[in-house]
Amino acid sequence: MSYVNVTGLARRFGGTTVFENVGFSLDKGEFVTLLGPSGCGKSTLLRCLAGLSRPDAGRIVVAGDDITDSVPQRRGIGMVFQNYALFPTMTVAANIGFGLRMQRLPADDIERKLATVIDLVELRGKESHYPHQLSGGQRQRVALARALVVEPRILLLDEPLSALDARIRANLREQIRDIQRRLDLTTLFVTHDQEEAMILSDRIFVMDKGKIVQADAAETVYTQPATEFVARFMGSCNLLDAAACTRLFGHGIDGHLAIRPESIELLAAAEAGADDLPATIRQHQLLGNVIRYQVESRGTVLLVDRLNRGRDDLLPRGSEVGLRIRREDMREVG
Amino acid sequence: MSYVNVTGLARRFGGTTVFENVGFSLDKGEFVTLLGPSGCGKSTLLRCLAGLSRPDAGRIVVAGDDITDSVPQRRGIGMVFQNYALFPTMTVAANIGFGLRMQRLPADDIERKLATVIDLVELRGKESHYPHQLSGGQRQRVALARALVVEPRILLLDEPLSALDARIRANLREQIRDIQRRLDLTTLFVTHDQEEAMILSDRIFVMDKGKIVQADAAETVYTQPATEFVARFMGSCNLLDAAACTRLFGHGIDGHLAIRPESIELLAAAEAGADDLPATIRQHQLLGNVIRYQVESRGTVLLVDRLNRGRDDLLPRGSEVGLRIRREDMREVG
Amino acid sequence: MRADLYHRLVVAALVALLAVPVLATLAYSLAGNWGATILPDSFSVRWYLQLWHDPRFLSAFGHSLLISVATLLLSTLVIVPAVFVVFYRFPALDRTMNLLILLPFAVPPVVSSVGLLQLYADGPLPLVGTPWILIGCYFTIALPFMYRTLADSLRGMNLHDLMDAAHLLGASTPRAFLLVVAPNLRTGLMASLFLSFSFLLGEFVFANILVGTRYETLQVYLYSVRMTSGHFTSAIVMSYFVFTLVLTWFATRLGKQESQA
Amino acid sequence: MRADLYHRLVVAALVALLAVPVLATLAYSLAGNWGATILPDSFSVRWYLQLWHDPRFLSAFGHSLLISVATLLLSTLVIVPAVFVVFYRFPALDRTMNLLILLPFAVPPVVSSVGLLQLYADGPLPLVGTPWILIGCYFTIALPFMYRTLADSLRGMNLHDLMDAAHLLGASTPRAFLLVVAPNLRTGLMASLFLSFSFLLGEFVFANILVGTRYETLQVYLYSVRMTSGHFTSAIVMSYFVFTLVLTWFATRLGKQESQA
Repeated sequence: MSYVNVTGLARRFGGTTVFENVGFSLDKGEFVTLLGPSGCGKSTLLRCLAGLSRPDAGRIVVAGDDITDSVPQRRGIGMVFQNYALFPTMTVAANIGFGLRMQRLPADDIERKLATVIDLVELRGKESHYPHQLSGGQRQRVALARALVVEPRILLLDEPLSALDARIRANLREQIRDIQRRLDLTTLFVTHDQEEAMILSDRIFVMDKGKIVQADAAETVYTQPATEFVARFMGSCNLLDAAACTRLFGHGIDGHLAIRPESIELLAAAEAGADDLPATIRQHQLLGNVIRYQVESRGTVLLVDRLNRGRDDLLPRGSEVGLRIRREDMREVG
Repeated sequence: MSYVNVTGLARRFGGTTVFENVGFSLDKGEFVTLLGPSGCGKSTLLRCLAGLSRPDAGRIVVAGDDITDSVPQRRGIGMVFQNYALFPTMTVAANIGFGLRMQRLPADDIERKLATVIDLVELRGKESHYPHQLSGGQRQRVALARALVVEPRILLLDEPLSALDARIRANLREQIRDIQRRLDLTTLFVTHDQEEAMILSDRIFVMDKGKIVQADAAETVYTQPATEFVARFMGSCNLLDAAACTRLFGHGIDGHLAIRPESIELLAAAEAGADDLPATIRQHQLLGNVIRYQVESRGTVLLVDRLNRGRDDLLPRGSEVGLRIRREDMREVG
Repeated sequence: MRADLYHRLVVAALVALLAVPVLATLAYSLAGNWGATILPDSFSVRWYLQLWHDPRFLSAFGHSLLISVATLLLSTLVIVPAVFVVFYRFPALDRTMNLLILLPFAVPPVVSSVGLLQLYADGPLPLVGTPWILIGCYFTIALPFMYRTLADSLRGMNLHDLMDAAHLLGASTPRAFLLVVAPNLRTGLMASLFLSFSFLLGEFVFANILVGTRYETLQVYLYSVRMTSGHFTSAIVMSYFVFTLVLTWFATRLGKQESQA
Repeated sequence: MRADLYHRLVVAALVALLAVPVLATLAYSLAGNWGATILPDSFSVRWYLQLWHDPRFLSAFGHSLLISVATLLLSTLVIVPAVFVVFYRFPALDRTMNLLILLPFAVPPVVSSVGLLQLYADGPLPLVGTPWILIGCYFTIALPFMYRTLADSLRGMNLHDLMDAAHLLGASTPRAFLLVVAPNLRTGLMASLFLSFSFLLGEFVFANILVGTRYETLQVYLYSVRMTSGHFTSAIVMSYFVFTLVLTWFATRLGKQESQA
């Protein structure tokens, strides 16, 4: 039996369906990312779990306890918002202690818990600052501490990093994951950033148009996308239709064939064997640590990624090369 | 003689110096990116070129013509702003034609030029729309057309893509580069995004604290960073101090040694030769097309990038490996 | 659900508080006779006819319109360039302006008109008793409305980027202002003009103390007839109310057209 | 540079336009005697002493303070919850409210007070002549100021996210409002209270028509003494002006403290 069980959840606004028949379960201590483009319904799903939006159908069970109709106050769910949602007229300490004061805990319990969580998020010394005196990263750490200090059963994170700079985002990402592991906290993280999802998650739920289209470990979602949408959304992908397949491999398929650019090996024409595809370099783009080649083979242009190992390694435009693609790196998608 | 020559340019606000003694030249038709973190002075430099900010010292010469003291109206410089700066009460056609009307061209000249540029930026059919009816990408194309139609001698782009979504950004990026090549337009592009800079530019000027610290082709800036700042700013980098160098290679250095994660080769322990470093895998992170390993060798943790080629290829935590680093991929930086 | 009901009640109470007097006045103005009964005995429009045929009323109305329109013309000519200059060249002045425009608002009309009476009753500028002094006064009343609204409009656009873009495309500062900035101010300007207009049309204290019957305005007239028949004054109230409603509706419609254009 | 000079002139002219009458009045109020000379012959503060020892003035001032403070208390109690309800539960109502609050502002005081005179002179609620009718009236005057300012404050915060965060941390809606939202409204509330206060203190038409000398307020008193010595009335004007300045300064300081806290 899983820690969190969601079954048949649906939410409609007026005439339009945001999502329908959504079901999943989370294990205790699992870090799961809900990944999808904006407007796919992921935030609304999160709000339904928190009780901030009422589902039109379905059940939400946490630790054997049906909370579908509970008020947000009694769900034991913590949430961190994209825009921090800190209380502007309260100090850092007052913000973090708000939930404890609502529980009417004795003052020294509050003090003790505050001290622990402030150390956890490394905000010692900032207790009497106001939110507007903090940087974006510090604010989000206050919001995290405020959600953690009441010891929620589930932590929901609604794009908590998207308002931050790249460098701070990377740091805070690590910190969140680290704290989550230490507290063994069941966490559902919402984002539209596939890199963030892959780095952080035990499992990724990919959402598209109100449906969870794939729910797997990060590696699996990336290397074995269930649908064309997933293949496209998770990084770059060569998607070949039946005609291109026939030209390249001599047999057609239903749907599309997905091949990741980094799984194709570029060989010098001399090294290429009978099973390899003959091809010509058309263009290259320096992406930083990776060079992305556009390679044409039998009338189809494929993207091929190669590590950037200096000038001598670069294949000039027009070079004749061989492409080696392993059978297990090709994947048929719907 | 270059097309654009800037010498000894300086700008101060009150007591603080934004930049000082900045000099560079651009060739006709060159696409150059001014890359740097926010606050490094790159936007102010652009505004000085446009005549929107007055330099305190220095000269700006375009095609042999000293424009340092010209008003913006007479510089023949086009500019695209981050926030589009479209005229909200004018249609797309009126926005684009604004500069032509200021030149008091005859109506059919205006018509003809409008038609050409509207085709160029693929906005046919949107002529009578207002800016608020367009998407972000369309708005920026209108802004681009408005700057292009008056046939400027230099085109300045001030972070034109940073307000756009990732997908639209990639498309518009290609389109700008394509148009710039077709018109052979001398272009100075300002951004804080190193990937954007590398993909687009003939040359990159890296700016740090009011100085141009490196001005080279994208590949050179990436593989041969002139300073520690450049090495850090252009993607991930292993930066080793003298102590780490001595431990790893037996000899110290002045400053730091920069080694890109993708230039280090990971070998099975058996394959490693005497020149390779013995190392242990500590952790790995799936970044999408690349897997980033944290590898420890002789007490130093190094990042090593490898293409993501499926599960079998993955090196588990604790594996003993060899690291092969070519001499030419190590670079001493100040 | 109980919380919801409470919320609805608060809102309903607020609306009723504002609507009841209007409805009662309407009934009274249309009543031919209203004795001891709860509802009037008969209805008639004769109070309205009487009002709209009174030449003194019509001339006072004309005076008021003239003064208000003149004031608003003057204000527009002064304030539109001034607010542009403040925002484009001296943005630091905006704080000062925000305090300054509160002053004529905070000093009550009775007090400042008494002050003005001292200054302009005779001496080099004997303006008291002429419409000119009202136009000057009303200018300071219209100033806060117009400055605030126009300042909001300017704050809402990227003034500097728009001006920079226009400059780079070859426009001089005045042309850039006229072609790029001014059209953006139109909606805000219209809204503040309508608001100022209805406020000026309703101004009594300055008009009464500074000019009085020497150039009778609408409010001075209305004040002087306030003790005649209650039905007649109710007709005045309702006429005014309808006039205001029409103005407001017109202003709203104009605003909508703008935002669709 | 020439453009700059022009800009500076426009601004200077605007400031002068507002400052000159104030300075002239100050000089007049301090003049012991002012004959045919350009500057007065002597200076004295006797007009100020006379004003501040007049028991009728002091009682009128007291009445005004009482009515204004009562109005503002009532307004705060009604409007603060109402505006929260509008923004939190019925955001669509904000448009309606924005029109509604303009009505009492657009119908001129003479007209509406004449209307109210009909309604409340006798009948079931004979309020005319009592301070109660003024409190009711002034409530509708304070409403627009307070609603607008509070609405701006609410628009400026993430009301729904803040309420959601507070709910998830265990707070009920009333507690979340009191602990999280209300403290954010304090600055805006204070500013609008000060503005309303100085406006209400300066209100004349309603006070004069609806209550008159039966419960004399400050403005009615000032109006009745407007024809006595010009120096005396100048002293009134300057006293009032200083009072307003002090209030404004106080309000600004309070606002600053808030934003630093």
